[in-house]
Amino acid sequence: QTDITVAIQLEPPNLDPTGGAAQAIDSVLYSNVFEGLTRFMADGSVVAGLAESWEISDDGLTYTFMLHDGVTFHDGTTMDAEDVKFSLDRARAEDSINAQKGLFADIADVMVIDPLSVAVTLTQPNGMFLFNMAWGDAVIVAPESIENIASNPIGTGAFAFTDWVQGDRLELTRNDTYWGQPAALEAATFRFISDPTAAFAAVMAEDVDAFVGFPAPENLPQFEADPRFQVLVGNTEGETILSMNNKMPPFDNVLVRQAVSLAIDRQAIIDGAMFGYGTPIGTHFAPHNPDYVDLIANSTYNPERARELLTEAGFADGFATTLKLPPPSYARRGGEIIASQLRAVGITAEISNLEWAQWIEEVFTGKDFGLSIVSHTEPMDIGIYANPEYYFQYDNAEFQALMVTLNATTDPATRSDLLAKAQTTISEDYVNGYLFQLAVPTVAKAGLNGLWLDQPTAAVDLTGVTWSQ
Amino acid sequence: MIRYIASRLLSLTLSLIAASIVIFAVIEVIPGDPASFMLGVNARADTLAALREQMGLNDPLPLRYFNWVTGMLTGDFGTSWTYKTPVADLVNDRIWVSLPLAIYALFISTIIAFPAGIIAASRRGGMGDVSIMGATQLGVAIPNFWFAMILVLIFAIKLRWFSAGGFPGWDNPFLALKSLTLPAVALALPQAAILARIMRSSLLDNLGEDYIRTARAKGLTRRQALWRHAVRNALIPVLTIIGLQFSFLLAGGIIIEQIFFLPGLGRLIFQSISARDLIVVESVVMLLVFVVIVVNFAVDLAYAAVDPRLRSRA
Amino acid sequence: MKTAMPLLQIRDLTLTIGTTEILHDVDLNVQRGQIVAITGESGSGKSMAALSIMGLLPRGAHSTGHIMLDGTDILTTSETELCRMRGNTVGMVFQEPMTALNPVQTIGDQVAETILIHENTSKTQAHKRANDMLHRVGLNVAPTRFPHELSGGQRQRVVIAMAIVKHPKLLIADEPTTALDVTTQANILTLLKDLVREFDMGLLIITHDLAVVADLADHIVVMQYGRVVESAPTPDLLANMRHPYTRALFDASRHQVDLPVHTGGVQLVHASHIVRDYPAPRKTLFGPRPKFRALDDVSFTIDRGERVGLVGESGCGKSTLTRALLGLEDVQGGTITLDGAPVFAGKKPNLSVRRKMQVVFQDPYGSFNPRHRVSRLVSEPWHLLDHPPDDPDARIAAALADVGLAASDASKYIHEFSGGQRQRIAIARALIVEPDLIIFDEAVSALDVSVRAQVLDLIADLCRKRPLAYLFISHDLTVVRSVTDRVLVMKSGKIVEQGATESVFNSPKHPYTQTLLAAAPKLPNFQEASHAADAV
Amino acid sequence: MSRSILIGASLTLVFLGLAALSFIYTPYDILSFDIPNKLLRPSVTNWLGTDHFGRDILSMIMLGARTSIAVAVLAVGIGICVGVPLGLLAAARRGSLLDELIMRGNDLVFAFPSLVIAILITAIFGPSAINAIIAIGIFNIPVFARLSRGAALPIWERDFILSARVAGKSSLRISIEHILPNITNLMIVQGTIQFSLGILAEAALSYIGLGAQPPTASWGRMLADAQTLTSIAPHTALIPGMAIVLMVLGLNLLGDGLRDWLDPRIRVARS
Ligand SMILES: Nc1ncnc2c1ncn2[C@@H]1O[C@H](COP(=O)(O)OP(=O)(O)OP(=O)(O)O)[C@@H](O)[C@H]1O
Ligand SMILES: Nc1ncnc2c1ncn2[C@@H]1O[C@H](COP(=O)(O)OP(=O)(O)OP(=O)(O)O)[C@@H](O)[C@H]1O
Ligand SMILES: [Mg+2]
Ligand SMILES: [Mg+2]
Repeated sequence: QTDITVAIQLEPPNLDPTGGAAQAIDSVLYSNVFEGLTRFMADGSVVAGLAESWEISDDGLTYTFMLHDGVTFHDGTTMDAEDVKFSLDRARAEDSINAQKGLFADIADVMVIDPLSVAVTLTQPNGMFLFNMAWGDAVIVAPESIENIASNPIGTGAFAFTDWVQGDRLELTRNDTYWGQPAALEAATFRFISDPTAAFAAVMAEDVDAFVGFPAPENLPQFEADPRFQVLVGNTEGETILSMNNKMPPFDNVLVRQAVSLAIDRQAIIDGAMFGYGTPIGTHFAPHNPDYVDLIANSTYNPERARELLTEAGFADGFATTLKLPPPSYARRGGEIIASQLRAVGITAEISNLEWAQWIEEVFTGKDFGLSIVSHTEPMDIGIYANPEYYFQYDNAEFQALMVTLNATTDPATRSDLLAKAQTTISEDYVNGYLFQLAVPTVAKAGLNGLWLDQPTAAVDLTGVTWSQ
Repeated sequence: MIRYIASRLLSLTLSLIAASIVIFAVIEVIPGDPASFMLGVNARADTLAALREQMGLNDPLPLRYFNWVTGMLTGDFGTSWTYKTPVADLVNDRIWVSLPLAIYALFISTIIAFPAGIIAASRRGGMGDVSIMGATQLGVAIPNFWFAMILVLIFAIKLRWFSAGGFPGWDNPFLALKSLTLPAVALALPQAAILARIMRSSLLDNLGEDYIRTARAKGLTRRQALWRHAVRNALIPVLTIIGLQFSFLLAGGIIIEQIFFLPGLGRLIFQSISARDLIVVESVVMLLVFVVIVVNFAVDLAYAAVDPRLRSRA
Repeated sequence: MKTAMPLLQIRDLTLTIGTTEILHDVDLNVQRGQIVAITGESGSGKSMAALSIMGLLPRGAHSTGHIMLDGTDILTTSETELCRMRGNTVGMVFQEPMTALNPVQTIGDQVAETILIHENTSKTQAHKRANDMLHRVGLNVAPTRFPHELSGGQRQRVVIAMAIVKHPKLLIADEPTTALDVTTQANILTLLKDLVREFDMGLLIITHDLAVVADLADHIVVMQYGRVVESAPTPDLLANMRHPYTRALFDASRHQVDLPVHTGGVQLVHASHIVRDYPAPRKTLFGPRPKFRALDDVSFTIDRGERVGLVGESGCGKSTLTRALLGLEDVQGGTITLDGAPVFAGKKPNLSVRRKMQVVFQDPYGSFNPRHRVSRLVSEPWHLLDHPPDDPDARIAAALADVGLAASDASKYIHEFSGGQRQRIAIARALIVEPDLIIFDEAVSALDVSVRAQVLDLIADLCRKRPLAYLFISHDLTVVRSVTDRVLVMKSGKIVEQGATESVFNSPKHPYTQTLLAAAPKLPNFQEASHAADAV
Repeated sequence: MSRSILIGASLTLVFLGLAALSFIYTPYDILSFDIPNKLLRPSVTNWLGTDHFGRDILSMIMLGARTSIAVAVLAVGIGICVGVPLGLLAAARRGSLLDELIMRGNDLVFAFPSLVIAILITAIFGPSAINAIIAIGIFNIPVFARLSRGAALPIWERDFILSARVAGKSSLRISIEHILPNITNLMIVQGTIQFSLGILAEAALSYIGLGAQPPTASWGRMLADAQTLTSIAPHTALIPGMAIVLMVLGLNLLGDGLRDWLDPRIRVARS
């Protein structure tokens, strides 16, 4: 077998990774069709991509990238420094619709030196710059094909886009003129199945070869028991948290936030909502990251103490609040469990289930919520706690200063210390209830090798996938 | 006849205008800003504004309605905000799933319902009647999504006769029909139950009419009187139901399309509603309403073919 | 005359449906070329007897005895054989021509079907014979027409053509003319008589109209409660009437009402030049709506205490006139006044005028809300009064007593009463506000002869108690003749003749009145009949 | 009283009874979860087993019956309270502009795909039982309007209406006094049928997450929650499915039986 059918939950709304926030765009296209100057590997490390190498000036303000020679886009045009300048300038332009415009905020200027080298000047040193350039939102696109990129994506990757039957599937074929190691698979089809029942049925009926991000963890034991399938349970960058509106009473009171955190039985949530899949966390940081600090003890399940804390805070009779939930089952099921646990300590959380659009409008933009559950899947995103405008509205000057220092620091050891400090601060401030690191289950047919286990970024990288036998 | 058609056409047009106003009014008040939804969590205000401008969300409502309607009249249904492709293309892709599915389901429901209704009516009160009517009672009571779940469990997962869902395209018509079979059955059975009941009661009404007695007095057997005289008269109410069912099947497959992950119109609407892709929602709902109204019109014409009284009244 | 074996011979026919016995020991013979009439009150089992012969009894029917038709016993013959006989040996014509035909098939097809079922001929051949038969029954329209394109009389001809196209030996006709106009009825009856002579068929005709019976039949069978109470050749039966029920039946239909004389009075109703238009369906999409004129320049008067009759064919505008008189609908031209005040005053009904008139309708079953008790039904017109009376129960009891019902009936529901009783209740309802004028719109047409006689007597009685003016609408000329002082004859929305009842009936001036009177079947006198019997 | 009335009424009564009982008693409290005891098969302690949160399914069915019945009854109520007056009005003013408007309005509502509109409504106003009631109720209005108009028209032709008009009664009064009582049977029968359709519609809306919100129990949501569990714990999907089928079946049998029983033509023939 030289082709593959991979199912993922969500269909990309369009195919422009530089113009939309939807993760599904990256899931399908990242590394397969589009590449950036640097790229993520399966373990989350950042390595060279289209840039063969780079030099960083001593003040840390200028990055000079040397590009691979002989790279062409799928339409046959060459990829050179002009395309890099075009892509970066387009992403940071005034009228840019790039969803991660912040990644480019520090760029002062992009200068073409010769067709294979380009210099990027920053306004301030940024320890994360190479990391930022690995994001799917920073891939290199060409001015020739930019017009129709949303429906006909043309990149430099090992697969070329061929067809998209909206609502059903998207097809890729191998790029035989790929500049790097060519893919083993000749063709790949992505199917989009969000309904958990349909997902189960599709895998069971062997309609798909692999399902990345299988939506129903309760069915995984069945696949594990079935010799036709293999189950890979990997880590994601998704810290799943019970977010609290830090500016809205009573959550502006740290005692209340602590009480909520202690009222939650993480294990029950992981068992009940995720059927055991997921790693408990005590702060907003991925456990598989070397800089992770285990702070679970700060919020061990203790409903008696939670009730005491509430009394101390003046809410002996409890209070009522809202719990607004986006569609994924970790949120919907987790929400029901949390509501029931909170009810046990006297807090009435009224559940409302929202579609993503409404969640973004009401919770994320409108900040009209008491509690919510969401998985923050962006890699290394503890920086959001430095933004008092961010939806949970944590406003701590000390923490903000800490982040400024961190951004300007490039020394790894110092960075580790600073990150540990940051993790401890938010954990002890009980900014949010930290639940678990989202697991990403992949169900694949036996004999399929080379799929990513973890999800350092949203991607179904097929370039290294092979069938055994 | 021409006058009849003309007056029906006039009321058809008025209905379409009324429907378009209702649809536009209803859909424009949906909360949820499509621009911010598309751009997601980290969108910045200026980016949002740029997208809003680009999508024409800043025009006054009447102008937007006018543009929408005139666009539709010229075959331009606008461009999907999320898919970035013309809605007409999206619909064109999806209709080749939903339309065949609806026709297939209607076909199944009709070939089950007609014989069942006729047998039940001709053996009124007998064992056949009682068991068929019992089965239809059950058929009406079973929610089609539950039935679909059970069908998938049995025929796709356990027996693996059919695929659990998805649609391979019409390149291979056999595979395409095969993949539509389970969904069509799930949709058709409750409809067949309803249709069989209507067929039976309509036939019984007609069998009680004087003209059946006249036909019997001519020497027709009970069976001949049923087939030659009662069935055609009984078709009149049945046609209405078939028309209604067709419209229902076209749109009502939403849940079924979801369960079998078929890329049909129903799923398009469902996704578009979640994505606040208003242009798509508006246009597809309008299309469905259009189909319903046109089907009703066609049913009216079919009446005239079956019933000469209507033909000459016109 | 004694022939060997009658065409149809029914012996000891007993029929039960479920647990009720419908027919008991019925005996009946029909010879070739003979017309036998079955008569009797509604529900006496006439239709069931006919259906037994056809073998088309309703479900659950069980019959014993013998029905020998042309040498075959229907009751023991298989269904397949019966199908072969129906239409071939025996044909049947039903009462209701409006529903007896399949609405979605052409008349030609329906007649040809009888041939095609029984014979192995070509379609064209069958259609040709069907067309000939349609011509023979006097139908001169294209055989490609659909039933709804024909009038009632024309449809009945189609049904007859269908029944006799195979020249059956026996034709059964169940009330073949009840739904038709007098003139059409006369034509159909003549046609049937001619066909019997021409084809030498036996004809078994069922009718409750004794005038028709006497005029047409060679032999009469009288039924009551599922039994044959008398059966004899027509002249013999008319002369002797051995059974009291037969006598009662004939007495009732010849019943003469003893109407008190009307002495003349001041004018009560004045209708001048009334025009009533109904909008007709549009001919073109946007053109003006055409009009159908249901009342065309109608003028007449009714004096206090005067009894006026209104006769005319179905659809001539009688009921329309009723509604206009009652002020229920506005008229497009002319004026109607009651005691000088207009009956229709704008949208709001003119209550002071309304309370001087009441109405009694034809259908004793449809005239009452089945969910209300009699007391409420009867007292409904009190709505016209400014205050309801202080002693409602006594008033209701009095009104019921006036029409011969008991005060205790006030608490019953309408379904507990027979047709005649219902009509009495309708009259009680009309009387309760002591109106000056009552309109009887076909008030006795739906009643059996004997019941009708009682109700007519009741009306005459009421006239004796107090001066009561009424407009009596009927298509039955005999009845109108017996209860009115003056008569109006109406045709197509116009009054074509009016005058004192006796003079109009004795010397009609207008040709239409003349045809109407000629077409009405007349019951012979006992004397004449017995003379005729003597002569045989 | 026919067999179908008996079966239908007993099924309906069982569910009405369960719903009523749930106000004072359920075997377990469904608000507190018992996750270690999830997905238990039916047993002596939990007669119908437990769900994925360890809740007692029998208790859920009882409370779900309450939700289904409440939503369906209120939706039918909307249909009757708005639809019947509209239908009576249209019948009373037969052929007028008002009649035409009402009937065209009905056709228009019928032309809309009901499930899509229900989804839209809940998308606009947020998912909740109230919005489900409104969404289902809207589509009940034309059903009752058309039916009551259709039933009222022949009654308007009857002579007793003419008598009432001769008695000077206004058409409003006639509609209430004479027409309404004579179409009540028909409305009761149709109400039963719409009630069962309401149960199905509520289940469908809840199934796609647009009906009553947790922690309120609902059969449709139980099915949705159970749909991935069908192969590991089939009872979680079978039991709520059967509850829907039996309740709807009961109501339909009851409706059909009542129709036959109340139909005066048939009743006359029987007596
Ligand atoms: N299908 C039936 N089931 C039970 N009883 C019936 C049925 N049809 C008629 N009957 C009863 O049989 C009796 C005779 O009815 P039939 O129709 O023969 O009367 P009829 O003399 O023809 O009356 P009419 O003059 O009103 O036509 C009546 O009491 C009637 O109620
Ligand atoms: N509402 C109406 N709209 C249109 N035409 C009508 C209406 N009512 C009556 N007509 C027509 O007016 C004419 C007179 O009808 P009307 O009911 O007064 O006749 P009738 O003499 O009472 O007949 P019958 O003896 O059958 O009761 C008929 O041709 C009828 O079709
Ligand atoms: Mg009869
Ligand atoms: Mg009349």
